[in-house]
Amino acid sequence: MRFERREHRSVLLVVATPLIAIAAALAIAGILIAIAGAPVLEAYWRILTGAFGSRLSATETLTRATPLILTGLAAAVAFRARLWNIGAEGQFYLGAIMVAAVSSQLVGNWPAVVQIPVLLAVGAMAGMVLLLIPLWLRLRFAVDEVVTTLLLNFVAVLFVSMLIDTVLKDPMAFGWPQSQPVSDDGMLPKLLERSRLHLGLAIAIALALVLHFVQSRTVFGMQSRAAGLNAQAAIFAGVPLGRTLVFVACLSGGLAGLAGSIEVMGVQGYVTTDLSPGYGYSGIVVAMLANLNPIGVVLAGLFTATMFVGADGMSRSMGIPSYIADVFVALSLLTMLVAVFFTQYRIRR
Amino acid sequence: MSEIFDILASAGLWAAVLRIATPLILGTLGALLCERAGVLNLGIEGIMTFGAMIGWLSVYNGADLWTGFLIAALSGAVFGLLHSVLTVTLGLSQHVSGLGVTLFASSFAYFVFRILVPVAGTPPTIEPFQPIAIPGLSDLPFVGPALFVQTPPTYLAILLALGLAYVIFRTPLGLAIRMTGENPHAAEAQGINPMVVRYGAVIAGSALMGMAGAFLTLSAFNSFFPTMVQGRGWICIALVVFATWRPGRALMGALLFAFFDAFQLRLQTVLGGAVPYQLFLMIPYVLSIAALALMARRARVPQALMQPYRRGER
Amino acid sequence: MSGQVLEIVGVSKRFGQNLANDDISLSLAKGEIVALLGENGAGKTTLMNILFGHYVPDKGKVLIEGSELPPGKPRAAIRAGIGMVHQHFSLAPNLTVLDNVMTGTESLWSLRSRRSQARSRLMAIAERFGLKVDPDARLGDLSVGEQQRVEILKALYNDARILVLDEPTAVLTQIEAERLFGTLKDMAAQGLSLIFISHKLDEVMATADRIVVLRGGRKVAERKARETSKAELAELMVGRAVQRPVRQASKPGDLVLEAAGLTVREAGVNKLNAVDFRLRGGEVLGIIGVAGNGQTSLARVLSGTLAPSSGNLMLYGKRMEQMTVGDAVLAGIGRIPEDRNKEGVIGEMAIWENAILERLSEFSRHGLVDKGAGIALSRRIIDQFDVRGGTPASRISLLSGGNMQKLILGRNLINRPRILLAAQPTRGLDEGAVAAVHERILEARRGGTAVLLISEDLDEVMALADRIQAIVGGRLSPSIDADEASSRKLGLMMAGEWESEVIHAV
Amino acid sequence: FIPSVRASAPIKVAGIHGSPVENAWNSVLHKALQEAAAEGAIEYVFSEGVSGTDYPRAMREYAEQGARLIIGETFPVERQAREVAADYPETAFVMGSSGTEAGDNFGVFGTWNFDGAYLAGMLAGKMTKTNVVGSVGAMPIPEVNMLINAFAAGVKAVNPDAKHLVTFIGTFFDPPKAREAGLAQIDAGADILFGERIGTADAAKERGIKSVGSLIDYTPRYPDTVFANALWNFRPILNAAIADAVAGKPTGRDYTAYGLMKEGGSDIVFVKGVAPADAEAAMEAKRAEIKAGTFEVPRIMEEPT
Ligand SMILES: Nc1ncnc2c1ncn2[C@@H]1O[C@H](COP(=O)(O)OP(=O)(O)OP(=O)(O)O)[C@@H](O)[C@H]1O
Ligand SMILES: Nc1ncnc2c1ncn2[C@@H]1O[C@H](COP(=O)(O)OP(=O)(O)OP(=O)(O)O)[C@@H](O)[C@H]1O
Ligand SMILES: [Mg+2]
Ligand SMILES: [Mg+2]
Repeated sequence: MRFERREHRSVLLVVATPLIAIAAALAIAGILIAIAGAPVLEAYWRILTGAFGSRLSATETLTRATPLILTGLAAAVAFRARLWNIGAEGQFYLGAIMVAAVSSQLVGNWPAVVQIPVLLAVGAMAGMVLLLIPLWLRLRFAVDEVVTTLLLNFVAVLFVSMLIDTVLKDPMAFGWPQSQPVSDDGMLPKLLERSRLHLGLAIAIALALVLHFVQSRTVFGMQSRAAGLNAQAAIFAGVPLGRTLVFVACLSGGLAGLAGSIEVMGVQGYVTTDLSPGYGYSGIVVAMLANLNPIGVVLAGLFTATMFVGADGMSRSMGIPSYIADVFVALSLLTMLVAVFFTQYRIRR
Repeated sequence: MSEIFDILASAGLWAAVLRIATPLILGTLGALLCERAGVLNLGIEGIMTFGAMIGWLSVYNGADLWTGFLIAALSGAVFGLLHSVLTVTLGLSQHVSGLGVTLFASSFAYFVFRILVPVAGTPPTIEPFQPIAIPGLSDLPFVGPALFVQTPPTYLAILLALGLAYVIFRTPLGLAIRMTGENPHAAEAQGINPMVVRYGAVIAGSALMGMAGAFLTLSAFNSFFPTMVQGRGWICIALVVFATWRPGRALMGALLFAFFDAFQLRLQTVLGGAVPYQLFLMIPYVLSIAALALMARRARVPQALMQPYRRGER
Repeated sequence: MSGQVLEIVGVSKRFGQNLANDDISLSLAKGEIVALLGENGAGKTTLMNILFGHYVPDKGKVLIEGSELPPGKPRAAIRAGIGMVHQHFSLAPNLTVLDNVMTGTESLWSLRSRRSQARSRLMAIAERFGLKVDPDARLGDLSVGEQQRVEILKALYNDARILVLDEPTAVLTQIEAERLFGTLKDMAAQGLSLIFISHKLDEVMATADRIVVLRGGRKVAERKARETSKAELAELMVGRAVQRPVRQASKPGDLVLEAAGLTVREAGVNKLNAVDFRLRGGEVLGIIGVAGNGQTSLARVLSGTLAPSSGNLMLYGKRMEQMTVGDAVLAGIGRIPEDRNKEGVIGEMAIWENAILERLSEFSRHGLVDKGAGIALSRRIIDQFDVRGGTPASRISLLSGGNMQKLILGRNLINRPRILLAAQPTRGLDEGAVAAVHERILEARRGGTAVLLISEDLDEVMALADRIQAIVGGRLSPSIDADEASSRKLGLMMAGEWESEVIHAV
Repeated sequence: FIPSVRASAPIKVAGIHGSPVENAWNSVLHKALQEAAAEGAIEYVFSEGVSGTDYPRAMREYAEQGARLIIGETFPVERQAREVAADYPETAFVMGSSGTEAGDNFGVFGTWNFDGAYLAGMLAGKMTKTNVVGSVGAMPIPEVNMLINAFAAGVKAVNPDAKHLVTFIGTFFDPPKAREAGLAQIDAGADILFGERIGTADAAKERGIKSVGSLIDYTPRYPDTVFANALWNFRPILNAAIADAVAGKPTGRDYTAYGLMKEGGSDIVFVKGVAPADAEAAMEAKRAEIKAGTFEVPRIMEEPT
């Protein structure tokens, strides 16, 4: 048995395979649900309603998709240029903490129209800086960035932990390690009252569109892809490799930093060390599911959020251990990866 | 200053270093074996979690400690098989598959644990491995209590490190693994099936990761808690690079890392909260990055690491 | 059919739509040397990969001394005595020579590698066949020729009785190639049977006993070497008479490029050492030399990817301080890199993208890529340069080597460049493709383009160049007119013999 | 929509645990809620290991599913939790919180089992032979600080010369690490450990010294090691909250005090005869004073050193 690359993909295939993948994930999860002693079909129904069955669940799904889209974009942009940024988690936290710091210490009383853009810029910049360090190490010392970015995640989270334990600690939080809050004018407006859905979703989708345009149409997009696919040939063709990678790193780190900033400014209002349930890592999977296509990242982010929120809600309404939600997300991701593979390859004897 | 010297001169510190290092040694060896064959295994964090859970659960249900250890290793092997199917047979991106395996293995571990042990309160305990004093050696002054009063898995981990070094550098199998990690096409041209080698290495490496997890619940502690692996798997991934893919150096790296942790815990008792503890915890990570910067140009990365091998594709 | 050590019977293999091998049969006798000939993409490598078990054939079988070889099992092929030297080396640069040779030769479950035994065995084989290498050298530190030797030693170490060499000379110098063929003939005399693939008809005629020609996946002819000619073989391969074009006398135009004292120092070594040359419009200057004498550095400086450490580069009479790739392209320098897969194209990108990547500034507005113009251009290249096997939107890696090379040539020549820098432009190409590339280069010359041709192929340089200079140890000889050149004279030049004359002259 | 529930039917109570219910603190809540459910007073549903991001959603979901009372912890999500409560005025929220109550339906409680810690310290102070005791905590947050400070104060009260070591392991969930921290303190001379975190007692057990537990009774788990525990009982708080919710009274109040020793919400349990008799007697006297309200254990929230 071997696999052969498909040069053309039929629409049927592209539509059918993800459906098969979801069905497979549901089937496996069904076994676990049955073992946990709950009626399986009802559980499936609850996953659906848990994700979209009410105004609450729909807005929650969209809220959760927001950071996933942003970190997914961060990974997609970097991976396309073969810059293996596994550090979105750290960049997320650094972006978040800088926003909290700048808003609470410096610009808190600025009006929203000025403050929000400033904060977003600050958060993006923080993420950039954290990715430029490993990039510099790679360009200067040939250090593999997979490991440095991974390690910097822990440094970043410890750094945040230290700040919210010391200088940035919120005195109103009775000693709990949490940062001073973003000022009210620094918070992103809600898209819907009585929900957590905030402007961040619109920003994320807009950025995905912009990025899609940049990657598919601009000189930079083509050059960064060339740099990723074959650096030596790219140099021969006059692609400024270092500059392109720096720019890619700025985009990727910036997006991850932005994800953190938007999460703070849109949802939580201040930073704790459990701000992210692994958004940085999930972003990588989201990007891969989307085949590194920015528009696909929006869909993959929504998909991942749907699976999680739906299964999480299901676990609560059916009294199944809530860990089933993560199991289900993991299963969907794995089966989806396989499905994406089979849209690109066919089996040959 | 003298307090710091006291800490360094205490046998307890060095005994703790070995203890803390054990899961790191096992996990690092596992990750190293996978990478030597060209497969990055980011599933380690989840595999360790599952190993910790299943090892403990087996013993709790009456298996003896070594059986529990073995079952943890087997469970690791099963996840290794999953990772192999995804990355070796299908050639999917190794980062993503690994992260997927981690997410799946850890959440599945918690789920199984909750279904089978639905208790509240602190979870039940088992009787863990007890330290064994090696006759003769443990009576040596200072060195004895520091190094030769450990639980059996610690001795096993050290032996495994030496054994793996031997296998990789001194046996035909090791050469086949190295060749597969350097150039699978060349391995195939010499009649070695790189797919089989990769499967074997990933499965065996993942088994070691499962053992690393089991150490936490069968020796370092006596019950399982969700989230108790606490990023130790990621540290192993870093240690592999720090060790430049050599088992002997992996052993040293794990010991160094453990030293900082043990030292940090002891320093706190002297300095109190004067220095934020996070700074201590950062040291090993920062140091690893610095070490990488110093030796990256000399380090010989397995050339085919993270590159899928598909027979006959151009 | 007795006495045949190897028989390939009715082998077919399809890749997607592409029938790479179509019912091919072939046999080989003990001590015989068979050459496999064919255009790029004719299916030679595929056939050999089936023989060696890398690929499973769709139909057909392989017999070794009468018994059938299980398909798709390289290990079985090795056991049966087949040794293969791949078109692209299959070696691990990070491991030592001995490691590379020993891999897979011992039982995987044995507890100890018998290295010292293996070392002496390797030395003995090396001695016997005259293939000297240092067993403990890191493979990546060896020259290409030495790596080639390791490849052959690997096969011999496995007791190969049938040795398959896929384009063994594509990357070797003429001298190395001659030495290799000498060795191969010795081996045949010692009872080994050999199949080799080559595009160089001279070596085929000189070495092979029998020649098998493939075209479009089918076996089209089989000839005894004594009973055929280069012309016939070329025609059999391509399906029509092939003739390499001839250079007509012409008058060179203005001076376009002048190098004075160009020096490149890397890691304390002078890769280029005070190189001087002049290039005029409408002439071809050939730079000959054994690989590794500084050709790469020279080509890189002129392509804008390497800054010289000292010396002057005058372009159209103007001094270039630091020439980047962009400058070079804007100044009308067309560049053909020596390694098309590594530098020339990006396999995963579309043909149209590869066509415009190096001139994005022309094919973009306000930072946006003009895809329409890119596709139009690539379509023109495909038409005018007869690039076969793809549309503008297909991945370029789907093209065969020759067609890729035509595309690279096309993107450089379609808007007549003032200077063409051609490094090893026909390496690995088949006879038909070589003729086509030569025709294009001469056509550009007729149109007034100044061509700097860097090549290790003396025939090529003699056929195309007006003047010839040799590069040796980073130094460039004075130029001689091609009409005065003889193989002997060029050989002396490549050995660095001009230096003494220069000294005498001064 | 069903307007009201019959008073006799058990009300639906949801527990939202930020950690797995193995965590000692959550286990105290979880057990109390399970007991109440077993007694038929409530119908109990719960989620555990709910991350900060998901926490507000869990609150909203339970509120929409008709839970009348929601118990949990909002330390990482204080701001959002109050927004949720404001959006669901029909639902009562009583949360472990470092903030203050809000509106009519957002009540809070703290974990004030420091009285027991102080009393355990009094025993430890008299028992130590090396004159060094140690405490292992998660992070220097007020509830942990209060506890450790109270323990240290109890030690100092009977033995002013005693030295008190403190280690924070930087995480709530790493028992092997807590064990290592305990061993480090023993190496530094401590012969009695106060284990704010599980794992500490394992170090004590291994080295054959004594240890003090917190929140729950660790003695059955470590029979020869843990001789005293600063218990915390959630039932008084829970009962008060349920009573308010059933009666339709506002629950926007601070329930912390129900957890104090004098309210029966916390206590010390200890194994008799381990500490010297006079130490036990002195401790019992203090215990009576605390219960009577004549003595108040100092509440020090600063990070202990
Ligand atoms: N793995 C593969 N997948 C798809 N197509 C392939 C594969 N290998 C070869 N082909 C196609 O099969 C045909 C024969 O290829 P092959 O490599 O055998 O040619 P060749 O005669 O060795 O050419 P060259 O002289 O360039 O080495 C070509 O059209 C090639 O594109
Ligand atoms: N370590 C060295 N010591 C002395 N001379 C050297 C050394 N390395 C290279 N040279 C000389 O420098 C010149 C150019 O070397 P190099 O092999 O790098 O050429 P190149 O341009 O890369 O050629 P190609 O790639 O075609 O083989 C040669 O004359 C070589 O002899
Ligand atoms: Mg070929
Ligand atoms: Mg070179």
